[in-house]
Amino acid sequence: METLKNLAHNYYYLVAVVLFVIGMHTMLTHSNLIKKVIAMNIMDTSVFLLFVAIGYIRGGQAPIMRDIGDGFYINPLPGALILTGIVVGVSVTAYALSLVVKIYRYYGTVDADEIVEIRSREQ
Amino acid sequence: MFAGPEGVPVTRELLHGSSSLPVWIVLLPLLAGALLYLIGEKRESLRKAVALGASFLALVGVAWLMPAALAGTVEYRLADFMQLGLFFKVDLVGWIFAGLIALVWFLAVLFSLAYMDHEHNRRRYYSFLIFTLGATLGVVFAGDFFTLFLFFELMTFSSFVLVIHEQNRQAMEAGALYLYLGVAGGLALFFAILLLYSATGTVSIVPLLGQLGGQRTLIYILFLIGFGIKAGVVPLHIWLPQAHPVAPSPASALLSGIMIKAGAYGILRVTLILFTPAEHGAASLWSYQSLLGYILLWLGIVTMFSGALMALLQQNAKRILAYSSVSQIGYIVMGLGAAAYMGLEGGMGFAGSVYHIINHAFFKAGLFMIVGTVYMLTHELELPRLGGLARKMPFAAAAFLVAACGIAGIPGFNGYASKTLLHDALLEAYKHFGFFSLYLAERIFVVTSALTVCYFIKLFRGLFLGPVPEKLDRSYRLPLSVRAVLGAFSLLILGIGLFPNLVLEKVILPAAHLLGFEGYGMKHLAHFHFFELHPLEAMGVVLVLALVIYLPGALRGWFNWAPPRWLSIHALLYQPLTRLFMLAVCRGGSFLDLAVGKIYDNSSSAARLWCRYIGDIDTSLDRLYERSGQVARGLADRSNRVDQALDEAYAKTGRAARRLVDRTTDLDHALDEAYAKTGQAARRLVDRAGDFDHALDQSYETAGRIARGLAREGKRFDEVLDEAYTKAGEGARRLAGKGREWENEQSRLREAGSAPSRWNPSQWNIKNLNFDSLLLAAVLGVILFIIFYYGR
Amino acid sequence: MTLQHHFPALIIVIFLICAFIMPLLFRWRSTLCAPALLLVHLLALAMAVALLVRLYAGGPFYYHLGNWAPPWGIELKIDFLRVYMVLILVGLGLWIFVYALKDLAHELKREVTGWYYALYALLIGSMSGMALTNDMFNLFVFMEICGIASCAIISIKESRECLEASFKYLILSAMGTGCYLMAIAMIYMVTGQLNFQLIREALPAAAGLYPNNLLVATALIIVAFGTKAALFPLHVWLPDAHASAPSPSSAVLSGLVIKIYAFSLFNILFFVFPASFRQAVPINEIVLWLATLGILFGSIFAMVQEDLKKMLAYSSIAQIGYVFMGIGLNQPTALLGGFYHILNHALMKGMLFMVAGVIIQATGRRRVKDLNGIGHVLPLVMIAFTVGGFSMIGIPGTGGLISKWYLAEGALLANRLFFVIVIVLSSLLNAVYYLPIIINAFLNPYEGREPVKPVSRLMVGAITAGMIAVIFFGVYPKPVIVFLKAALAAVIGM
Amino acid sequence: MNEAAASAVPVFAFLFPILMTPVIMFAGRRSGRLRNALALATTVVTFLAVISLYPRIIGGEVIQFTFFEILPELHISFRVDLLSFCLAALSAFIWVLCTIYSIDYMAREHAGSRYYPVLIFTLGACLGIFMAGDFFTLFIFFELMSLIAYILVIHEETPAALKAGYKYLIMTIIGGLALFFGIIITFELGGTVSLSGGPLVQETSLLAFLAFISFLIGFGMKAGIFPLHVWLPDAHPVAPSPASALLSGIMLKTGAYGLLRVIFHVFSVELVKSGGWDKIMGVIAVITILLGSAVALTQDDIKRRLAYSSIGQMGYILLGMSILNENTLIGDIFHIFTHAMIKSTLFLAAGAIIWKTGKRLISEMPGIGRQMPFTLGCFSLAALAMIGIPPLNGFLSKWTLGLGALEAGMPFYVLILLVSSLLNALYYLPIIVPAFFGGLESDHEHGFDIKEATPRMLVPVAILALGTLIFGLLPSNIPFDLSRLTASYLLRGGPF
Repeated sequence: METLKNLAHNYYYLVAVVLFVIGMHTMLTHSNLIKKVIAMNIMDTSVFLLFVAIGYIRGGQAPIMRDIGDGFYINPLPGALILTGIVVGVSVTAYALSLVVKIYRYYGTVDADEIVEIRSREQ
Repeated sequence: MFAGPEGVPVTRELLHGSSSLPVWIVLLPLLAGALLYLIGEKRESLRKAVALGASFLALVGVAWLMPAALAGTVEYRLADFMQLGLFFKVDLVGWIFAGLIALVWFLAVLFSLAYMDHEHNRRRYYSFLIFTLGATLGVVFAGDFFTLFLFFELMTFSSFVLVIHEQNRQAMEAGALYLYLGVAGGLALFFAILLLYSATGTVSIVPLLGQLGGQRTLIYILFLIGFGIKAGVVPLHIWLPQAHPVAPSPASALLSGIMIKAGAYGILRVTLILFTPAEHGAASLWSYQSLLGYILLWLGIVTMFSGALMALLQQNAKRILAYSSVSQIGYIVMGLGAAAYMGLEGGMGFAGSVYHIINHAFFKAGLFMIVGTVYMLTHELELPRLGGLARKMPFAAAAFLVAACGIAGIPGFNGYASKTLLHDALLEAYKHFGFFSLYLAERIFVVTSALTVCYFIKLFRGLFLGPVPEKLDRSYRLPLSVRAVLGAFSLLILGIGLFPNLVLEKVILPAAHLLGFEGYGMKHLAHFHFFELHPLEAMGVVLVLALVIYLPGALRGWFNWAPPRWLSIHALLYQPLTRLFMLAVCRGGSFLDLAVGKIYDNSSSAARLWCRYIGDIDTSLDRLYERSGQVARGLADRSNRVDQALDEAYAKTGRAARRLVDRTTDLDHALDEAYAKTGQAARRLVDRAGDFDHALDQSYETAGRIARGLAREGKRFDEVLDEAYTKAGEGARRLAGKGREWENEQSRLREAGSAPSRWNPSQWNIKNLNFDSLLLAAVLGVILFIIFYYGR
Repeated sequence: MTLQHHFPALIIVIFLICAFIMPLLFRWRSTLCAPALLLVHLLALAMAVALLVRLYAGGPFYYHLGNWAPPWGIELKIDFLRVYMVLILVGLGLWIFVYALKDLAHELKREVTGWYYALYALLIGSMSGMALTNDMFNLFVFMEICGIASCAIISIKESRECLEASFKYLILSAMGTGCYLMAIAMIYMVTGQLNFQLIREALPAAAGLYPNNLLVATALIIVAFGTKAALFPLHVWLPDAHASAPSPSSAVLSGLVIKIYAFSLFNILFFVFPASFRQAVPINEIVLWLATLGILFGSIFAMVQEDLKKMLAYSSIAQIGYVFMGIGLNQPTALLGGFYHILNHALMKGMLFMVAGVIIQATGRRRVKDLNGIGHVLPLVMIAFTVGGFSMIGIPGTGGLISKWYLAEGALLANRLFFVIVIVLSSLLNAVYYLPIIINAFLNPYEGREPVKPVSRLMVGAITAGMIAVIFFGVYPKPVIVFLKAALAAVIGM
Repeated sequence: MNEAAASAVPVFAFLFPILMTPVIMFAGRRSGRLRNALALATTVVTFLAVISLYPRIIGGEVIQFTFFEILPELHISFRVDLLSFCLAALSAFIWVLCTIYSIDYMAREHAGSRYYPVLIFTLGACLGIFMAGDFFTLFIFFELMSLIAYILVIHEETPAALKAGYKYLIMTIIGGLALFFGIIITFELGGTVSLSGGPLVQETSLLAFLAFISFLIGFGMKAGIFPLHVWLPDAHPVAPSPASALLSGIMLKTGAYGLLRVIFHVFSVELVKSGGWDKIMGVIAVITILLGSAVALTQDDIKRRLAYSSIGQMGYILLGMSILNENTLIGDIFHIFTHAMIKSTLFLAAGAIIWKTGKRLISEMPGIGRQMPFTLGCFSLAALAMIGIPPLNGFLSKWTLGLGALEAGMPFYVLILLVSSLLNALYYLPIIVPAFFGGLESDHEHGFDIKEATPRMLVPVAILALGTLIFGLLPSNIPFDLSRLTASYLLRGGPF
């Protein structure tokens, strides 16, 4: 019961882990390169979510341009970090996609299995 | 630490003179040997002159030493040569040998002048002949065992060249045997000397029995082997009957007459000096020496008997002589054994031995040279093919007769004297201890002597009596030098034979005194009467016995019986041993070596194989991926089905939507109609009411038309959408089908084992990505597990 | 606030700025690009040296970016080891760049050269950042930059192999950084800090309250850096990536990039986690055993390779194992060996890849089998290869021996005899695959009809310089060793 | 005299050849004659330099010089004591002769401009080994020499040579690694690897034992002792004859030298004995002796036979080390001299035969002694020395070794020595006897013209052969005295 309560309390953990595992699973099982990129993003996102979640305090406020006195304030740092992280993630995604495009130009497919097939046929 | 190059004389004692003369006597022939080699092939007379001169000078030098040797000893030490220092010491025993050596050598060189004229490669022959003289003199001049060993080895190697002079197959084989046994003997000596040195800290030839400690038996056996090989003591004699006959006759004469005596000399030095207690009274030591003497005595008996027996059975003249040498060395060894057996009383045995050494040198050298002369002139040595030469070369026959009488021990010839002494020594031992075995030994001695007579009768008959074979029926002329040499030998034999006491008293007795013999035997010796009834009687017995043996033997042809080869000690003992040894060494060694090499090879190839296996891990990882790929494919299939279901759901939704739209259209129609009706009603109203109403009606109509158009457009859009959905669903289904087909194709290919690129996993970049991610996850899992395991 | 004060940041920033300018400059005056980048390298090198001087004068110090103090701002830490890394990065980066100047002309299309320079600057800059930063998240950012840049300098040669390899690399490294980010989150969750030092201070308390978080974070960190630095079972991306890349890229990737991740792992293990934590959890053991496996299997895999560059790449896996072994042994002398090996391996592997590049360029051959007699046509280059190979094996007079010496001594001091045997054995394995190449290269006749293309002197010069350096650091390693000893003494107390 | 100046000569001695290597290499491009002259001059100068140390060394001086600290506690340092001097002088001497010999021998071979620099460099490395002041320096030069010598081994570049060379190389590297292992353990246990202090390891332990085994493997690999000998019979015969002479004559000795240093400087006699390690060496030595001799018996290729013989002879040296008393040590060191001279003579003479007639197989050689009497004469002298015939030097070393073995109460070892001597006789005599006396005279009535090799090849052979006689016989026997001094120096720290 305690565990369940803990779990319920820290549900964002669970969500993040589930997302992470989904990403991982996708990465493992799909041969479509685009899907892999997406999986990568899902994994990133799970971490971002976790990060943001832990920075959030129920009832707190963002300490932006306002004096909040003695009340809770939300740590702005995770948010800032995640922004950076997202930017980085986007650039990686963009780069990965550009690679996929290039690969598609060579093989006419984005499916890893088919690429392998094509290559093995060439040899 | 760094001593000067020159020798340092040892301290002078009253009787111990110091002179470098022995060194020069040894060195002179060694240098002359080298010089002879340098003289070259062509200058024949110079070579002869140098050889003769060198041997003569050596003889003179030895003679020069005589007074000093009689007076005491002459010593000279070359300190630091060969680290341990070389030590030369001439005492009377050594001098006797040296004199003998120098004399016989000189005669042999003289004989060679004529004999070798017919032989090839004279340069080498003379060179090594003279060189060997130096080495042999070195052996007897050596003052310690170390020096003795040095010259002993030199002698072995230089005389080897003399043995194989003929260089035919027989000579080479005999030479090889001689050489290897010589080397083995040398090694035994080496070991013995080493043991001696480590036990006592000295290698001097002085009584040391008390200090030898527990290894004395081993030392003695090793010495006995080392010297015994050279001396030809049974069963180490096997090289002798092979090597002596094949050498050129003068060399054979030296080998048989002198060099085997070097072995005897060694045995003498070891048994009678080294293995003697340093002081009187140590009873256990004396009994030990006596035991050694007993063994030695029996060795001598066995040697003399078997040698004589074998000699009797030979057909080759030189072979007979060679076996005779074995037999005679047996006498000598027996005498030494008797001397050691009796301890300080053993003067008789010693005297007999030394006397016999002297005598044997003369008559055996003479005999070989006579046979050599025969060979030189007839080129034949096999008795059946010889005969009747007494008429052709009477001088040789006479000389032979003299020498044969000498060796047979006929009174009046030299052999008689020594054999008598030896016989007396044996009898004395028997009388002293009274063992039956010694009585037996004495009987064997007599029989052997008889056998000796027998084989010389056989030899003489074979060479000189009977009809002359046709091939040899021509006149022969003996060269002058040959006559001189043979004459000299005959004179020596006769001289000693007629005046036996002269040699005995002049040199042998002082030598015996030198070795410390005393007691009754020595007194007896001092006034020994050779020509009295008792010894003559013994000789008579021998002669009678010889006739008893020879006559039936010759008539029945016993002596022509050639013992089968397998019976020989060579075939019985040595060949199997050698073969076993070589087999063990060669096969064993090679096997081990190959095995080690193979282990290396195998381990390296195994390692390579291992690497290949490990390298295959990549490949198998790939296979693993394939399986995971199949799983993934299955997963994908299932998700595909979900897709289809979704498709269907969409399609149904679409249909439902269409139906919905249909109904909306109906509603629209209905509305339209309603509007129209309302319009009509309104028109009717306007008709009734006026223009305003008409305008309103028109606007309504327009709006209605627009609305209808809209509705129609919406319907068409819906149809298009529907169609698209259907088509998309079909396409998806088709794609899925194709995918399945391709996968079937793939799996078929895979099953057929023709999946082409399996062997180069690194080419599968992208495909591996799945697996790599799996790996990453797995590693993460493992590390998590470990960390949690330990972290909690 | 003099300019000198900003040197730590400037080292990173000038590279980043340069990276931005480079494509533009290339459009404008393409000939200026190379000198500009060279200049930047030299500038950075000078600044690093200046930092070193300052270190000697005043000991380690911190630099706050934008003058924001931690916990808010990003902090750079300058101590001996970090400056050592920066010196290696910039110095060897310069060296490889000199080689790249000529090599690229053969491997790349001319239009993309400017981009290549940009990426190169980005790479060196981000690595310098990784070396200097004292902030977890900042490290993450630099890691990502570095990851993208290193993928990009592979894929810039748009062959299929390069594209595929870099895609694979990218995905895996993204997963690695993903793991790292997760770890940061975990740690941040319980400590609320991102600065190394502050985390270190906060960790003991946090570890008592939330052990699970920390344990998971630790595992994630090992996996993350293991992936990036090609620790043994996570090395899968490396052979393709390093083998297919243009030679200068291979040199910089094998020589520098994987090392900086190893260094970062060292930093985190030793400066973030308190020593008690390292004792409680067998992190070092894990690293050590993985390194051992890497050392052995890397060599074994290398043995069966047919492609020269692939062989060198596998060899890198083995060599990075030495560095990790130094870290894993948790022993000052072994660490010394590991750090010295960073320099050594950077030098020799960089040189070997350059040699491979020259061979491929001159003869078009890249299969190990085809290298027979190559020593006759490219003597100097193959001598350099020989020296490199010897260094790999650990022949005296080359740097490889020295690092092995310290590693082995460290293993002995740590009472781990087994690892000495591993080191010795791996030398043997190295011998087995390097020596045949050398022998065949010099003793078999060269069988080739096509003429050998001339090789630029600059490239050969760079290789020769590397060879001399390898020998120098083998013959006279004392200054570096003394430096490292002092540095390690300062940071972990030897 | 300060340290640097005092050590100028030894440093010059080993540095000079190394520095001359490139000069010779470049000279070789200009003219072969110049190259040969330079190579010869280098060896001669080196030899003179080494010899010039004699008065100082014999005066009890130990010349030490530390170049620089390569690592903390690890130096490049040099140290010349009696043992170093013995081996350095010996190797420089043999090198001079082999270089003279090479001039004509290599004139027919290819790649002379590779051969000479390598030859000279190997000299430098060898001297470096012998003059090294600590194990680290020793190790460096050891590896240098091993690797460079590889070029000598494969000089012919035939497939057989390459195969043998590869084997050599791999084994050498294994040996080097073992050495490395040993040195590192020593360093760990003793804190330094310098030769100048007392024993570095004070007590037996597993680590110490491992170090010993590693050293045994490392140096034993070079010395060709039993299970590590497999490279030797392949590598030595395929090298050019002067190189074989050096490989067998000198380079094997580096292993023996290393082992001596290990026994006396890393451990101590007491330690070795208390650990029972001498037994290990003894067993290995016995097997090595018997195996080398036995397998030599079955070889028909003359150089292979000589190579196996080398294995057996190295066994003698190891045997001496396993007994470890003064006499065996004297014997050991003297046997190093002895074997170097004998084996060089044999290889050079065999080289002359091969060079002149192209015959390598012993079964083809009957009668060759009449064709080349001088060469075969020298060969015979050396072979007899190897068998241990007095008054040649081989006898003396066997005598001393045997004496030591008996003093230690191990007549069994003497028996082994004797059996091996007999085997030596069994495989050397069938070379020389048929060479002079074999082949029936009638078959070659006029067939034997004297066809000797050139004087430049004969003179070194003659000098070496004469050496076997002189150093066995003559009273002021410098090698023996040096051995004696060295042995007491090693055992007691100084003869003076």
